[in-house]
Amino acid sequence: MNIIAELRHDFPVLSQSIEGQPLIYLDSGATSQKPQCVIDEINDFYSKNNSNVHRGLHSLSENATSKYEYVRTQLAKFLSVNSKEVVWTSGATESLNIIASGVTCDLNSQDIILISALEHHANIVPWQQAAQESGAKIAIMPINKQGILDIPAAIAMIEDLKPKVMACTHASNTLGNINPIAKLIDAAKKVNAITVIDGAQAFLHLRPNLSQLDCDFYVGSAHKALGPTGLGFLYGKFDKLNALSVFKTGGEMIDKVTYESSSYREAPAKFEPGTPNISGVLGFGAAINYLNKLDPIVLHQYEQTLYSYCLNQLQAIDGIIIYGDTQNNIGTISFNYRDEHHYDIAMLLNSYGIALRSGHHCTQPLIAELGIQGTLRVSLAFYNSHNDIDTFITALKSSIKLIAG
Amino acid sequence: MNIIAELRHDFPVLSQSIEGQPLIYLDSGATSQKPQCVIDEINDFYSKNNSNVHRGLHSLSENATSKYEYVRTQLAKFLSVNSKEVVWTSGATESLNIIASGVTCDLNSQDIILISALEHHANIVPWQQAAQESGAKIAIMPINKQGILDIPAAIAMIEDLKPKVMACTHASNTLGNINPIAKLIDAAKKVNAITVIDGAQAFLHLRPNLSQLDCDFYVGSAHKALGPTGLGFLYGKFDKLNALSVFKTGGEMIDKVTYESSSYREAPAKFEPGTPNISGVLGFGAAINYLNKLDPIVLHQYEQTLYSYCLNQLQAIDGIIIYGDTQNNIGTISFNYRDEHHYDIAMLLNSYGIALRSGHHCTQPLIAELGIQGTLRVSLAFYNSHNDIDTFITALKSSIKLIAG
Amino acid sequence: MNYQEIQNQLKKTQSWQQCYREIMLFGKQLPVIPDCLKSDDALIQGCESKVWLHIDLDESRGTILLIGDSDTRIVKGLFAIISSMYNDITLTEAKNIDAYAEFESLGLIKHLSPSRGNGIQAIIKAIQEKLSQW
Amino acid sequence: MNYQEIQNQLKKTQSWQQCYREIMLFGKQLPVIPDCLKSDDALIQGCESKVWLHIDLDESRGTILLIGDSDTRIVKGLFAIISSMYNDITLTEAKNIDAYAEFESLGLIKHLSPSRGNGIQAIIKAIQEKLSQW
Ligand SMILES: Cc1ncc(COP(=O)(O)O)c(C=O)c1O
Ligand SMILES: Cc1ncc(COP(=O)(O)O)c(C=O)c1O
Repeated sequence: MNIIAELRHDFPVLSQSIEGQPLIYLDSGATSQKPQCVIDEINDFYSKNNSNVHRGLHSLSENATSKYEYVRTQLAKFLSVNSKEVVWTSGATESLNIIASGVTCDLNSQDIILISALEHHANIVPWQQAAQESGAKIAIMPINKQGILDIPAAIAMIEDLKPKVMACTHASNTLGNINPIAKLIDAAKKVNAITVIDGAQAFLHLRPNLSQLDCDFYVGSAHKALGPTGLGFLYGKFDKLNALSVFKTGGEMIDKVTYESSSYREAPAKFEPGTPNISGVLGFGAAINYLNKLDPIVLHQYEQTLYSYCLNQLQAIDGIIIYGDTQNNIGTISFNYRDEHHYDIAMLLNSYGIALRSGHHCTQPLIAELGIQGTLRVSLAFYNSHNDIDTFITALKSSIKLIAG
Repeated sequence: MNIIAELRHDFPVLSQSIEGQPLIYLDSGATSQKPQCVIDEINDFYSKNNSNVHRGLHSLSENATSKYEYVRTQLAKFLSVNSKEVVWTSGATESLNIIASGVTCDLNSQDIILISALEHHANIVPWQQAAQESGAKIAIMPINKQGILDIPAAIAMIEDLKPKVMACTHASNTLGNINPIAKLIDAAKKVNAITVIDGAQAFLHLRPNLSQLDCDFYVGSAHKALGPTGLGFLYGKFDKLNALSVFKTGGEMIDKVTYESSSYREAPAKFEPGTPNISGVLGFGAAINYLNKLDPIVLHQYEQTLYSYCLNQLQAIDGIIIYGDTQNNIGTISFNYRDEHHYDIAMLLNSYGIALRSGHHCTQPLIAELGIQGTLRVSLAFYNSHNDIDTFITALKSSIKLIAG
Repeated sequence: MNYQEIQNQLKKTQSWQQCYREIMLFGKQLPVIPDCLKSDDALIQGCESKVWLHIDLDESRGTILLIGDSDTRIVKGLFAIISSMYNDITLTEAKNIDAYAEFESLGLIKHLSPSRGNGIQAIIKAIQEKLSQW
Repeated sequence: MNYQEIQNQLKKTQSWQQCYREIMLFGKQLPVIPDCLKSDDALIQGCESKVWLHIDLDESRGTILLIGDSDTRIVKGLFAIISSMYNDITLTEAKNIDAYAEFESLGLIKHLSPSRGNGIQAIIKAIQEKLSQW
C-alpha cells in the first residue's frame, strides 16, 4: 500500500488547490489525471522530435513514425491483440461512430441492434443513426431497479432476437457496474451477432485481455487512461475491422487517387486519414509504459479497498441513496441525498475542494430509467487516497448540514 | 529582420541535430514547429488544470471549459468571424469530411462538385464519397503546364456548370501557389454554389479575413500553424454550418436522448461529440496569442524574402526544374533535378541534416497532371533563416555531385 | 428583501460556505409559485438545473415583475438576487442594470460561467431581451 | 560482387555520404534488366519508390536466383546488397539468412524503417515467403 501511496506524487495536478483548499479529485471517470512521464513525453516530442509521420524520409519524421507505430504495438500487446487490429481515433466516441457507420450498409429493416440500458450516449446515438439509415430496430437489454443489468433477460433477448449487433459497455460510467460481458459475448457469438464493447471506463481499471474476451470490437479513450486528450482507439478483429466501410477519407489512408476514384489501404491505415494526434499517441505510449510497470492485481485490490471504504462511509450517512452494482464495480459511486438536487450538493462540495461530477453523465436514458434527475458521482482511481475519501465525507456531511440548516 | 531572427529561438526543435549535423527544417508544410509558449501551455494544462470540459460543476472543469471556449473566441477573432461559427475538429481532414458528408443529402445526380487540379487528397476523396453516394459529378478546374490554376477557365466552368459546390485550396501544399480564391468565391456565389476553402496551408502564412473573403466554409489544421497535433477547425457561416447533417454523434452534442431518438444542439456543439482535444485547443490558443504579437506584414515580407532567396539559388543550379507559381507563393518550392528520383536526393539531403519532404505530397492527381513521379519540396516558415537556405543549397549541390559521380 | 440588504448580507460572509448559505436563504424567501407556472415553455434553455421564468410589465406602475423558480436551492437563490435587482424600479432603470457587473461586484461572477450550466446567464439574457421589447 | 566484399566496402566508409556512394555503386553493378521484367505484377507493394522483384529457384543447382530493379539509385543499391546475400548459396542456407540482422550489422537498419517507404522490408518479406514455399 505504501508503494501505491507514492504513486500519487507522479500526478502533479493532485497537489493543486481549489478555492484555496487542497484539490480532492474524484472525477477520474470524466478524465483521468496524467503522470509526469506522460507530460514529459509530450514535452519531449514538441521540443525535440516534432515532425509529421508517414510522410518524410528525413530522420525527424522517421523517428516520429517509428515511435508512433511502436505505441500501436504497445497497445496491441496490452490488449493481447495484433497491432494491425488497432486503429487510432480521436476518442471512444469516434471509435463507436466508425463501427456503427461502418456496419450500416450491412443492416436492413429486419435487423436488431441490441444495446444495454446502461449505455453512454456515445454507444446509443451512433446506433440510432445506423438504425435510422438502415431501417434496423434498436432493442434494450434491461436493468433492475438498482440499475444492474438483468443477465438472464439479456441472454434471452440475444437468443430470441438474434441481433445483428450486440453493443454493451464493459463498465458503466454512471454506476461503475462491471458487466459480465464475457457471457454476453458468448451468447451473441452463438447467434452470429457482431459484438461491440465500450471499454472507455473499463480499460484503466480492468486491463481487458481481448484475445480471451474474443469480442469483435472494443473501444477506449486515452484521456480516461492516464493519456492525453484527443485520442482514442478502436480494436477490431482484422477481417471485421477491414470490412467496415471507411468513415473519414483523405491523405495517408489511400493507395491511389485519381480524379475519378480512389482505392484505400488496408486497416488500420484505412481508418486514419490525415495527420494523426501524434503527441497524443506518444503520450499514451508513456501512459501504457507507466501502467505496465505497476502490478495490476495490487492496483486492483487497492482500488477495491478504496471503493469499499468510500461506499461504507457513504452508506452510513442517513438519507444517502446509492445506485448501481456494489459487488462488481470499477470504483465509481453514484448517489443522491434524499430528494436534494445533485447540483446544490456538487456546488457546495466544490467549495470544499472536492471535484466530482453531477448530472446525467451522458446517460439520460439510464437516469430516466432510474426515475431520477441525475446523481452525484465519485469516480476513483489508484492515485486516490483514504485521506481523499475522509475529506470528501467530511465535506459531504457539512454540505448536507448547510442545506438542511 | 533582427527581431525575426530572434524568433527562431522560441522554437526548441530548431536547435536539434540530424545525423550529427544541425537540423535544417524545411518541412513546415507537413507540420510547423511549435514555439515554447505552446509547449508550456500544454504542460501547464496537464500539470495544473487537467479536467474534462462542459461536464463538471467543479472549479477544475469550469476553468478548463472557460479556457477551451475562450480559444474559440480567439480563433474567431483571428478569422474575423463569430465564435459560434467555429467548430473544433481533429484536423483539416476531418473538417472537410464534415462538410462533404454534411451536404451529401442535398446533392443529386444533376449536381456538379467543382474542385481544382491542385487539391490535397483531403479535398478530393471526401467529395468522391459525396459524389458516389449522391450521384453528383466531380469536375476539375484545370491548371497550366507550370501547375498554375487557369483562372479564366475556372471562372468559365463556374458560370457554365453552375456547380452546387466549389471547393478549392487557398494555397497548394505541393507547389505553394496562392490561388486567387476571392475571384473564385465571387463567381461561385453568383451561381449560388456552396464555397469551401481549404486553408490548411494558407492559414499561417496569409491570415485570412473570412468576413472579407465571404466563403461559406474554411478549414485548417492547428499543427500546421504552430499548434498541437490532433486538432483542426471548421469555420462555416452559421446558417450553412448549422444546416449540415451531423457527422459523428455521442455525448455533449445532444440535447435530449431517449432510447427512441435524440435531438441535437445547435452548431458548434452539434459537431463536437465526446471529449474534445482539450490540451490541443489550449495549446492552439497559445499559438494564436503568439501570432497575434507578431506583425503579419513584417512576417510576410520576411517569408517572401527568404522564398526569393531560396528560389534564386535553386534556379541557378543547372538541371533543377521548378514547378508551380513563383509569383504568388506562400514560400513552398517543389523541384526535381533532371530525371533523378526525388527519393535519392531526399535521402542524401537528410544525411546533411536537411529535413524536407519528397513524393506526391498527398496530391497524386496533381503530380500525374504534371507528368512526374513526385517532387522534392522545401516549405519555409518565418522561423527559417538565410543560413538554413545556404546550408540546404550547399548540401543539395553535394548530393547532386554524389549522384552524378 | 431588497438588493441593498442582499449586498450587505453577502459582504459579511467570510467563506464560500457562508455565502452559499445566504444565497440559499434568499431563495427560501422567494414566494412559492404555483405548479402551473412551472410549465415547459417557461423553462430556460441550457440549464442543467431547471429554471422557470416569467417576466411581466406592470403597466400601471411602470415597473417590471419577475416570477421564477428553480429545482435547485442555489440557482433559486441566485434568481432571488437577480429578482431583487429589478424590484420596484422603473423600466428605464431596469434597462440600465448591468447584471453581470452586479454579480461581479458581489463576487459571484463565477456563477455566470456557461460551464456551470446553471442558466444564470440565460436568465439575465432572457430578461434583457424582454426589456428591450418594451 | 559478393556479400563479403560489400561488407568490407561499407566498413571502410566514414560518413553517411560515403556510405550512400558505395550503395549507389553496388546498384550500378547490378545487371540491367529488360523492361519486360518491370511489369506491374513484379512490383513490390508499399514502396514510394518502385521496386520490381523476381525470385526463382535454380533447381539443377539448388540455389536461388534474385532479379530486381528500382527506379531509385539507393534502393537499387540496397537490393544489390540483399541479392548478394542470397547469391550462390543453397536453399537451406538461404532460408537461414536473417536479412534484418545483416542490415543491422551493416549499420543500415534505419533503411528498413517502414516510414522510409522504400520497400526494403517488403523485399525481404517477399523473399522469405517465397523461400518458405520451396
Ligand atoms: C492543402 C492541405 N489540405 C488538407 C490537409 C490535411 O491536413 P491534416 O493532415 O492536418 O488533416 C493538408 C495537410 O497536408 C494540406 O496541406
Ligand atoms: C462508457 C463511456 N463510453 C464512451 C465515452 C466517450 O468517451 P470520449 O468522450 O472520450 O469520446 C465515455 C466518456 O465519458 C464513457 O464513459
